[in-house]
Amino acid sequence: MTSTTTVMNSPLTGKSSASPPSFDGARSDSYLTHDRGLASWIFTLDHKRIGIMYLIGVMTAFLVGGVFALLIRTELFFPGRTLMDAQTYNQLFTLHGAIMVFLVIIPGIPAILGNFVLPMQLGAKDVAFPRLNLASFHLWVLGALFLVLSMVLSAADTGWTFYTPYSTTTSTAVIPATFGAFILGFSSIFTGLNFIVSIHKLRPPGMGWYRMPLFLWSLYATAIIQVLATPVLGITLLLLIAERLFQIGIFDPALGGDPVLYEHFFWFYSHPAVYIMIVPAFGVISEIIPAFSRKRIFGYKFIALSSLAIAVLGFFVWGHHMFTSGQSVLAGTLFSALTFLIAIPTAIKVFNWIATMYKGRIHLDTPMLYALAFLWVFTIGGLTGIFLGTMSIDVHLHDTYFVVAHFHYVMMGGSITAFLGGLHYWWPKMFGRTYDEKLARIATGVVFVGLNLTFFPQFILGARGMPRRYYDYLPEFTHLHQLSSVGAFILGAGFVMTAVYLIASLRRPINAAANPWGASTLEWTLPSPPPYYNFHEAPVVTAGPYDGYEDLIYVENLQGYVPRPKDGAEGGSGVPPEKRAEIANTSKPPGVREPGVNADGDQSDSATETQKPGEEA
Amino acid sequence: MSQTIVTPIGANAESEHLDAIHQENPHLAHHYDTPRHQYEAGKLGIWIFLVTEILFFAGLFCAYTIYRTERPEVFNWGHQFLDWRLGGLNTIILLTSSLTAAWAVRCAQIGYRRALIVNIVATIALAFGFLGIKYVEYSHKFHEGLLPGHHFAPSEEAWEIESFRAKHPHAADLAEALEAYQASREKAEKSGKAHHDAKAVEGQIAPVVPSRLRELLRNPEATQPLVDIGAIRNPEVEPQEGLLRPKYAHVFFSIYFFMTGLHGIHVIAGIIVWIWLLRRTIAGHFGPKFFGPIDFGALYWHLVDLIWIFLFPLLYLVS
Amino acid sequence: MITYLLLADALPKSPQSSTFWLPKAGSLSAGQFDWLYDFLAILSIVSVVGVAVAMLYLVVKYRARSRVANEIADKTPDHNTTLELTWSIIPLFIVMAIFVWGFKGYLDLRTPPKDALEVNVTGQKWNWSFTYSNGMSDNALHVPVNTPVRLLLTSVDVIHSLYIPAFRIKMDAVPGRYTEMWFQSTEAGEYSIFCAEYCGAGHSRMLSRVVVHEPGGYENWLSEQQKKMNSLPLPELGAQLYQKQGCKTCHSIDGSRLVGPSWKGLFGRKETMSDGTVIDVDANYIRESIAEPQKRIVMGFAPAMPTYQGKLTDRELTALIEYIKTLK
Amino acid sequence: MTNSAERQVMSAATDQHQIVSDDHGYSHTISTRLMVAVYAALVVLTVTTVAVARVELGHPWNFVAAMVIASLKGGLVVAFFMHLVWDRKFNLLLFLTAILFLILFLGLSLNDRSEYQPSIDAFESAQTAASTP
Repeated sequence: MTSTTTVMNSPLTGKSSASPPSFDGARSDSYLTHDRGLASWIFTLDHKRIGIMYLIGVMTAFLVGGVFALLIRTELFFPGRTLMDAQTYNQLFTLHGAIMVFLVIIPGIPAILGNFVLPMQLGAKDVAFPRLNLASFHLWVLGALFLVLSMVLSAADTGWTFYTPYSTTTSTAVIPATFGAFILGFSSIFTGLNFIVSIHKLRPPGMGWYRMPLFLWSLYATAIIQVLATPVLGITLLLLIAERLFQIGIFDPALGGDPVLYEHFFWFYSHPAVYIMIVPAFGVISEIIPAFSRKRIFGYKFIALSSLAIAVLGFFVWGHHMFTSGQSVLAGTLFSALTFLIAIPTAIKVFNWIATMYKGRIHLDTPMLYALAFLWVFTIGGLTGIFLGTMSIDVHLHDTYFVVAHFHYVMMGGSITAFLGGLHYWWPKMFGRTYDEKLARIATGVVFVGLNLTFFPQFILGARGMPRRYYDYLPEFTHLHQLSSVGAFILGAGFVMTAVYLIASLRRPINAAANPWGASTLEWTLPSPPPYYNFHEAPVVTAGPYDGYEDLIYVENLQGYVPRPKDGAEGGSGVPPEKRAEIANTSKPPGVREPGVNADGDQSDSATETQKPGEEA
Repeated sequence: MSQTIVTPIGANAESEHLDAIHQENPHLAHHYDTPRHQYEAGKLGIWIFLVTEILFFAGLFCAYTIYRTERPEVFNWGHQFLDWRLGGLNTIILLTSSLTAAWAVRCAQIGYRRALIVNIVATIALAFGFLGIKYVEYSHKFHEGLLPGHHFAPSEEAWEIESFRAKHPHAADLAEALEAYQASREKAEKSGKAHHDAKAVEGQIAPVVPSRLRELLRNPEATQPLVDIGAIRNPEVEPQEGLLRPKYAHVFFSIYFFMTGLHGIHVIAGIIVWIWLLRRTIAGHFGPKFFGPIDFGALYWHLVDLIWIFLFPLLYLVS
Repeated sequence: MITYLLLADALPKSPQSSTFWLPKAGSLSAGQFDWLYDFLAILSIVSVVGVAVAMLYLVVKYRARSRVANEIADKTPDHNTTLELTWSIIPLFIVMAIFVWGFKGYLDLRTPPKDALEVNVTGQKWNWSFTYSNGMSDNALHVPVNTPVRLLLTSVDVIHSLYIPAFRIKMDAVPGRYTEMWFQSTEAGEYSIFCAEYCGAGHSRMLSRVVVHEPGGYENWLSEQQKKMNSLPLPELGAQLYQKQGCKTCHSIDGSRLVGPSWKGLFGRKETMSDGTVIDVDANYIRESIAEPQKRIVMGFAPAMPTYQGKLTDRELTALIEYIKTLK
Repeated sequence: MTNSAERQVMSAATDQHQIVSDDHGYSHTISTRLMVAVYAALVVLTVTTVAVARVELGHPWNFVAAMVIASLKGGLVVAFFMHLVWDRKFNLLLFLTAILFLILFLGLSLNDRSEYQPSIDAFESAQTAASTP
């Protein structure tokens, strides 16, 4: 896969770079090595570098959040005091919740994988507003610092939901934590805004809405939620801070406020937020399963539109968090009925993924293993959601460990598993290096076992009436808690293993192929790691995102796929002559892009045919 | 073949043309093809940002609506202290600044640089005017102690505050008559005689202010400094029974200050944007080929005006 | 919609199930609940196993030998609208049926019968107190068996949530308003009560119990408590109230300082108030502080005490004062 | 979604030939007369809304009148000053979605609050009853 570039004035560095040498040269001049020095990373406008910086930041936060989780599980190993007193325990589970939700899983897939892959899948050079993208990352760092400030002062002990009047009357540092979440809200809005404009305006010629990869559909749906829901979180947290500072009496009942109104404000954001967490995971799985089954996705339209359906319906259901909070019966009925509507698009996705695997050629590499793990774990998570959506059942199960198990199955089992699958899938593209496949498969198994061992006992605990956020519990629940704590440590071990072999892979030589998995979306037409400008011109798209599997053949020494050479036609450019004419006069397809040279060409003779003369303007 | 295919015929001319466009338009970012493409992307971007602003204020409008429907007496009492004349003047000022903003966009599109500068300066001046009037209103409220939360200690008896007196001119003299009536009633009860002739007086004005508040109002430092005393509930905030004020009257001023304050912050942000645009206009960046930022700055400004258009009747007019 | 309602009624009523999943059922609504829970559990297990088997079967059957073999997947249609519509509509019906069953159960839970026995419940930072019809209050909930009981909940500081797993019911106690819940216990015995809404350091020790009396047992418990209240010497009654009314969570009797001042040696002592005036602690100051705690607070203490106005009878007030006198 | 794609094709196509001509005409310029007219209408509406507010129209009608006038003024600003009339229809769709979600949030919260308001009133009346000995 060659990529020859022409002279162009690179706006990033302001100086025009001479025409870099061809194939291997392009790879040495990748986005990682294009600029040197810390400043070139901190003030970069390149979406790929921003994606990598998000990866480092989010993974550090994930480590901190994970350590807190292990501390909580150790405390709960024995009834009564094991490690810490009640106040510290409350602060720990609040921080575990706040860090995991606001710092890790909401930015998670969109900010890391989305930032890295979206422009490349669009055949674009960058997202629509690169500076806004950088501002989003800096706001993430600022928000994280505020959470650290809250930790340093005296960590908030209100739970990540900050329910009033507890949050307005406790003496712990609630304001830094809420202000941190407020800033992280803007970081999320900017990412969403960027993705919507990019998908609308930067699509290459020929890529209509139904020729877009499903990962972009899911990022589009997520961006809609981020843009429409996060502002309400902003105003809620501002009101909470004002309530603490000036006793404005909106949420504090002693001053005429209404705590249930706070719950409405909070959950109006927080339920769509759980779809911000899971919809990108659907997108990643919709990319992995067809690529590793070597077969076109089944029911593309249904999957694409079901992402949108989930995004829109997500705004009508927030009341199912409040069935036992004093919410009226009428509102409860409305919310419960609408909650069940969301189960349908989710079920469609699962059935379509399984139908994709039917009669495919399935390769069980690590990304596919994570996808299969996702299918099992997410189905359990989704179905237990139906328990909690049923009003009479929720009365018993609300605020018990059943809820804790449900959302960990969906977030931990859903988002984080899909994130790891996506990370392994795009790792060669990100760093140009492959990871140790055997170790990766073992780690996937360990994570899968740890996950189920940690959270399945919690379903039983919850059903038997163990309330959540309990520092101490009745002796009858002991052995289930111990089972769960052991599972938590296995899960932690799985993540440590993953981190070790992934970081170790960074020291390997840059020898990853441009298309190691034989996928047919645009980012795989670029070398690994890709040049800083991605495509010189937008590639012309003539087929769906999952149509090209039979035209790619695996080259052993390259460890990757290349287009199948057509003998005799046009020097093996892979397109029969009659097709070429038909393409040339396509009216300029939507996406408002100029048809232009596609730097991609057949490996054998591309150097001569598309080499640009040096004196290009 | 994978999703992409190779060169359509005659592509070389296209890519030369592409680079030519980039040479002509210095402000055209490398990942856009034409100025129109960059402009439309920017327009879509600013509209999405305006959507987030609308939803940001949605929270406040929701809090307003809920407290208005459930505690109308608080709003009826509270809004008497807002001077609709100042609010009206502010609305006119913001509408004019919207006009000058729209005019600025027109001048940028046509390329009249001097007129563009005049319009931007006018918009900034009007914005400062708006903030000036806001300052007058706020200082008036600070002076009278009509502040949110535990600072809520009206510094004069309810009916002596001039804006209240402006609405109820007869209130003051009624107050003395009522106090005299109360005193005579107590004397009468002591001596066992019934008292029935003063129903009209009592009906118009609420019962007398208890002595405890009178002594609280006397000391000037009733308004404590703004400090995070989340942990310690201040007794003064406990609503005073039997006062002319309804219970939880301070909630009105909480909503008033939060809404107009947040709107004021957006006006200040708007001023900063306009000053930045003014600097770039003077530097000669904007012309018929590149006027995006002016258009988007004006769109944001129109939204700030739009929010005030709804704030004005909701807070100042509705009785 | 009507068809579902008829359908729901026609289904068999649930057997008494104390299955692997759920605690022993102790109330009328628990029976209804267990049946729907078991139905959902079976439905979920069947679905999950179905998905897992389908997934594993496909993986095993269509596993590619190796990448070098370059196998091509066979041509299959990439969408089949009828199939996709069917597996959208069928789950829709199932899910709507579940909604209707859940809604009917919820409606029963939220409409207490008219003649129910009324008990007031007050949630407070870290204990529950139940006030009965004769004004007497206790830390445990005593109810007669087989009679509907209506609980009127409120909280004095933050949101708590009264949760009785054996009866499968839960309702938040929200400060600033009343919320209600009801149940009808079917079996005498003791069931545990938890607080289900996070309320601070003592959230996990805010436990209590429901004592379901045999028929007739409730009435004599009530009268016997009443007699005990009247006959008990004042200091002993005061000591009991100190435990039951939650005074012990904030006032110690061994001199150590908690949220509030310690009662040891309190009576007759000189105390400086927050506004600097010095008073000596006599019966009226204690009586006034119990009714209106915010009025005069000792220097250096937070005004965090809720009012007990109307909660304690006059005899109980004097009993508390007598008890404080004994604490030298 | 597809209709916006078609429209982009047409505008992309028209923009195709524009590349050669000077391409400043890609956004509508509002005429001075229209601007001043819209401004005048807004001022008149402001005066009317103040006047209407002084007239006692009974409970809901005052509020409804004020909102209608405010929406009219808002509509004028959005349609003309913010070019939504001549802009891509997608931007109008965005604005309407924002309003729709505002109404959704407002409506459901208000509906729920007014449903359980009696239990708040009951508590407050019990509170005042208990506190006046």
